[in-house]
Amino acid sequence: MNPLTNPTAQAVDEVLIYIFGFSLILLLGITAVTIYFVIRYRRSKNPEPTSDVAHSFWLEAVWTLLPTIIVLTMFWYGWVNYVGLREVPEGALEVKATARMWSWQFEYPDGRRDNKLTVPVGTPVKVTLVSVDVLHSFFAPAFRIKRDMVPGMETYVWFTATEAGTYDIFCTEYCGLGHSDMITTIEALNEEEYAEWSKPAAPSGEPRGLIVINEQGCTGCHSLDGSEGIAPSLFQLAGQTRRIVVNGQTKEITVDEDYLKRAIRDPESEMVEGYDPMMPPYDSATVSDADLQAVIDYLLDKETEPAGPDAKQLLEENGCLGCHSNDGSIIVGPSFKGIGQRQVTVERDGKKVTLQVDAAYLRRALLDPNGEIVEGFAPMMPAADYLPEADIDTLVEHLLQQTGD
Amino acid sequence: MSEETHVPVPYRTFILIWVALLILTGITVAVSRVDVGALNIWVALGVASIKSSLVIFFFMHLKQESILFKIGLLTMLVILAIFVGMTFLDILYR
Amino acid sequence: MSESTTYTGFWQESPRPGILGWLLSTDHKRIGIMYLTCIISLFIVGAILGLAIRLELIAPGETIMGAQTYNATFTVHGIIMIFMFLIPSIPAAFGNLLLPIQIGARDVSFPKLNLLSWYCYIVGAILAIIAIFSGGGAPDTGWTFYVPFSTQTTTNVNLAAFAAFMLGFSSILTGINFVTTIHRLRCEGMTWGRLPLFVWTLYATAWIQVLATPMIGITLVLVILERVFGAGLFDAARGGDPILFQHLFWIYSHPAVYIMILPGMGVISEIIPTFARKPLFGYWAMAFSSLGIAFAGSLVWAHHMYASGMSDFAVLIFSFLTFIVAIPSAIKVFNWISTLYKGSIEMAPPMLYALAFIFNFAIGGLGGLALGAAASDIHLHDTYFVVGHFHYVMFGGGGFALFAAMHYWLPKFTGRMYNHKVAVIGWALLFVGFNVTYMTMQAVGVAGMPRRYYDYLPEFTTLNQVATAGSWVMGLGLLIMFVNLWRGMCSGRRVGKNPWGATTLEWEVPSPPPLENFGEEDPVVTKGPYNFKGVVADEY
Amino acid sequence: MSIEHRDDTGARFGMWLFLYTEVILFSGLFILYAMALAKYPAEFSDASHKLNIYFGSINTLVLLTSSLTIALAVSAIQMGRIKQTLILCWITIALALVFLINKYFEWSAEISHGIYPGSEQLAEMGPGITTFFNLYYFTAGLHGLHVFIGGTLIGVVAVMTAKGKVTSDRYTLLENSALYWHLVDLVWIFLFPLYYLLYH
Ligand code: HEA
Ligand code: HEA
Ligand code: HEC
Ligand code: CUA
Ligand SMILES: [Cu+2]
Repeated sequence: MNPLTNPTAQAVDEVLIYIFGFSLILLLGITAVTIYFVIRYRRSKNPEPTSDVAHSFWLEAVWTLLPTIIVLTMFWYGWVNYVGLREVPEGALEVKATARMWSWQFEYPDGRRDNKLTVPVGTPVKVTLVSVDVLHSFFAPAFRIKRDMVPGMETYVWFTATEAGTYDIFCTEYCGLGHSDMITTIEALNEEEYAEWSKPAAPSGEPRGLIVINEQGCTGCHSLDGSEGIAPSLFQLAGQTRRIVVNGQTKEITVDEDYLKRAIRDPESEMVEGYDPMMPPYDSATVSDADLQAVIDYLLDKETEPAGPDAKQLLEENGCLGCHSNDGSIIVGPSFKGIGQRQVTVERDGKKVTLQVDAAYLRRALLDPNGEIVEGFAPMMPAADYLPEADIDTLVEHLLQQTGD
Repeated sequence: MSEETHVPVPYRTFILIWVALLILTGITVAVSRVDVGALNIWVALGVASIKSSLVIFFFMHLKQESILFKIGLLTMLVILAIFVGMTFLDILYR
Repeated sequence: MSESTTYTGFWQESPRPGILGWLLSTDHKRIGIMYLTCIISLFIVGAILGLAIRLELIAPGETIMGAQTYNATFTVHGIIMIFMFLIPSIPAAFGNLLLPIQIGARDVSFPKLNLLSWYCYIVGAILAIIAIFSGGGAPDTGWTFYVPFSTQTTTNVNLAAFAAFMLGFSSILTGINFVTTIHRLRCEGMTWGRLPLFVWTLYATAWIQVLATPMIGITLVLVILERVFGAGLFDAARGGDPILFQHLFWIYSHPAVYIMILPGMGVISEIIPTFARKPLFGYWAMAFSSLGIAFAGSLVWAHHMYASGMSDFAVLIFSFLTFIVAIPSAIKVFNWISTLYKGSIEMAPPMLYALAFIFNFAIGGLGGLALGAAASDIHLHDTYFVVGHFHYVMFGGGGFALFAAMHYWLPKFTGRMYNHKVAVIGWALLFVGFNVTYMTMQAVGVAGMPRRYYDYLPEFTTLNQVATAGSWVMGLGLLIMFVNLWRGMCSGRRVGKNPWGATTLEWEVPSPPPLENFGEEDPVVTKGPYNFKGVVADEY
Repeated sequence: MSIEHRDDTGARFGMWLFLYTEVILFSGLFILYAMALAKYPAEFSDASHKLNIYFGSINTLVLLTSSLTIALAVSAIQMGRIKQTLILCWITIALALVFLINKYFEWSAEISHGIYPGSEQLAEMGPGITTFFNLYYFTAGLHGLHVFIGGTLIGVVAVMTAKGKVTSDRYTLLENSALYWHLVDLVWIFLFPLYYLLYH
């Protein structure tokens, strides 16, 4: 817990420090007295008890009253600062957050949607929280704020980012399989960056359908590259056949526009065989008819479009840059600068080996990072084996091109 | 261990209680036809409480039981009231 | 035993020979032993699942199991540890063994009901195990069964919920039995002021069992009905309210945490006087604080819901009441410690466990204060800090109290003594491993790691690895402890009536006690429970 | 060898404790009811009017009367009038059956109107009404189960009385079954106005 200057974190930290401080004193006191008694009055030294007092009104009264006073101060402090967490300051920016299994979506006042929460530094932000399926919870540890997202109910949190940076958002209400993957970030931007960001989105070149798919968090369950998970992949759908269950009967159909419409608007009516009925229906308030059409167009001619994300984006999205820098500095792991031509010394099966970086090595480093540990670093890199093969290729290729300057 | 056996309650008492219960039932049904606003539910609950007291004290012989039984019942009712009442702290002020 | 070296008390004396003599026995001691056996077995299963959880969390990403398996693992771990291990542990096992003897009775009020309650327990446990391996797979809802997830998941929630319902029913029957027994079957001279404090805590616990447990029953039944009929009682779109489920759930499950800790406190209140050779300080304060915890404990359930979307007014009231419950606990801690003052203290294994209990419970309880305060709970709720807190109070408190009880009363019920040196080694490993594991969990929680996370961000790695390493030390300690107790039970040195020089009634009957406990004559009590004048410990 | 120990007061006290647990069991449903009533007062009285008050009232009379007969049965056995005890027990059971049959017809009628938990028609009536009927079915269902159990219990006791195992100085079993039966009555005393008699 590093010291933080934002108002909500300060409110909570004051209380935490107050209670932890008192607790520590009490604990040390109790422990010290116990140890002292146990040593001082041990049987070898004190073979018979030297006091027979079995009660004392005054002592009892003291240790009833004293704790009462202590806990009441704790209660009051906790409550007062809690009220501060609930009262949103005037002029707060309003953002709506929608949670669904297992993705986040933020909707800004100008109607744009994104799966990250981008906010300006120094302005209070009120995040209105809704859930479309089960309970989720919005938790931003850096701001010490948390609130459950309850289907059918609107809740909120507020915070002010006082320093630019990236802060984690976790889902802290258990919501099933992807609960621990339901993580995103708050991007706190300083004035210029925020102004830049708020400009009407430059046409990104991405097809509208893909934008909608990302905004709606479909990729929380569906892959776009053919890998099957808890839901069928949305890769190369045109012309595929599907075994679906309708009213308890299985039949085979070919994927077409109408089928996809039904699959998105009313997923439970026709279930792809072998999957659980967990997909929420998306009505026209959530995905407009035009957007639905865009999604379907996108899904149906996906095969013509190989576009995977580029390497830079992959490094960003997968949190690689949280540990590896591009500029030679060391954050947690080795920097990417010059990695393509480096010689490294690694520990493999307990033995030190020096080798030249090549594609095969990089691939091993991504997929089985703990097999070989670069000298001087801790074995803490998570394996990137969840990425599709194509992305690994892209990354390896990109890294090999990093030649130093 | 002392055995507290009860003197049998005469049939007459029970029949009188039964008549009272029937009359009270008539009253609740009748009252429910009259609009007294939010009071309706409280009247209904009030009459039901009277009826249940009759059942508990006479049919169930609580009147003849020792104080322990009465304290027990009271404890249960207090806890029940806490469970219901304190849930309202949330619902009514949300 | 002096008369005969083959004396085995209630282990042999039975109206029926063989296994049926156990399965159909209505003797409270036999039922207690049957409970203890099952509870310890299930504890070992649950603990191994805990070990598996820690192993999975040794590094980010998948290490030994997938996400679905992980979710099922902590759910089953929680259900076993709470419903099958800790709630019945001390009341059903040691309560049954001791309560009648400590109040000078031959048995509980309803021996047949007692046996029935054991059968409910067994049926519940078996159903829970079937639920893991059948239907749509092991339940993955967390032990809290929160809706709407629990009504939507396709895993085997119905059976698991029904199993928990049966276990609850078993707990209710035990509670009814104990309240009635304590009111009706005290022997001559056993006034309320002479009850051992263990009996007082069982009394308070039994009332919670009677008055709170039905609530979990109906709550779980509603989850099942929801799943079967799809009625929508908790579905906002159909007029339901998911938060109401949480109220119903915690109306039981908060008082339940006091079912888990109160009897443990009773055990500690027996052990400390014995090994300090002094009456317990503040008898009435201890007795009434037990009742106080039981009563006030039923007023605070919504402190689990500060972040749930509940009204702020409710947060105010429930936070206030939460702090009130801390006061009787503080009184108990202070009274235990002042009992040591000017005593003659012997650090026998039960005493070590008792002192470890006080230390662990203090840490867990003080952590509870940080959770009880509204502002700090907002940060800590559903993080590993909560996981740390409840392992401290449940395992460090309830669990250690059970271990203390096993070391204290094993000689009484088997007539044999375990090896003290080995017991101390096991205790030390367990104590150190325990604190390393859970202190670290509290730290990683304060740093912001959410609970029920199969995978975590790299910044939490180091602390998680420390916690995992701690769990191995703890596991080793447990293993040594169990093996030592087992060997002591089978082949330890024989002991007489009263190896510790203790004063409550159970130490006046032979070890192990005979079937009727007190022979022909019912005992007559003439003094308080902790009068050490003239009591000497038997040599062993 | 089992230790014969007789404590009638203890047995009754145990029964009372058990009845407390039953009350708390039902109270879970009553809590849900109270919260929903606070949220949807108008919908609740609408829904209440869809229930048939005649069925409800008749069943109230039936249960009150059965409560009387079983209370009389206890007095009868205390006075050693075994024959009367038996008759009163059988009347009680008969009334329990009448109650259940009545319930069967009431529910069939409602179900045939498409009102039952999870039905589409119910969902169309909107949130408050759905909640009302869900709770109604679950509470009345649980109560019906208790009627069934209570009736069976009294049947068993009646048989034992006929066989002479329950006698004028050993009648705790009958007393406790009667207590259970009164509880069934008590629950209905609240259930009836809460579900059938809400004002429009
Ligand atoms: C044996 C079980 C047990 C016990 C005894 C306790 C005891 C307490 N618990 Fe705990 N608790 C749990 C088991 C238990 N708890 C479980 C299982 C959960 C999580 C459930 C889940 O979500 O899965 C939980 C969660 C939990 C929460 C919710 C956290 C969250 O999810 O956000 C809170 C919040 O208030 C809380 C508070 C307390 C308090 C104030 C006490 C008090 O009773 C503690 C009192 C003790 C002391 C205060 C220490 C001893 C005294 C001294 C050392 C003397 C000095 C003291 C003073 C001067 C005050 N607990
Ligand atoms: C009494 C209760 C109790 C006990 C004793 C334990 C014991 C342990 N628990 Fe448990 N735990 C809970 C109750 C308990 N737990 C509950 C209620 C939850 C919440 C579930 C939920 O979220 O729904 C939980 C959740 C929980 C989590 C959080 C999971 C998550 O949120 O993702 C973790 C993580 O580390 C954990 C770890 C452990 C560990 C390492 C132990 C260790 O103490 C285990 C130590 C034991 C060993 C290391 C094995 C010893 C081996 C033997 C004794 C072998 C002997 C064998 C033979 C003789 C054959 N537990
Ligand atoms: C909670 C997880 C989840 C989310 C979020 C989700 N889906 Fe699905 N989806 C599923 C599952 C599971 C299936 C397979 C079962 C079925 O047919 O409903 C599925 C099926 C589909 C199908 C049919 C696929 C086929 O192969 O026949 C399409 C198309 C689809 N989803 C599109 C989307 C789009 C577009 C989004 C976002 C707007 C989305 N899904 C969001 C879980 C999800
Ligand atoms: Cu969403 Cu956890
Ligand atoms: Cu609690």
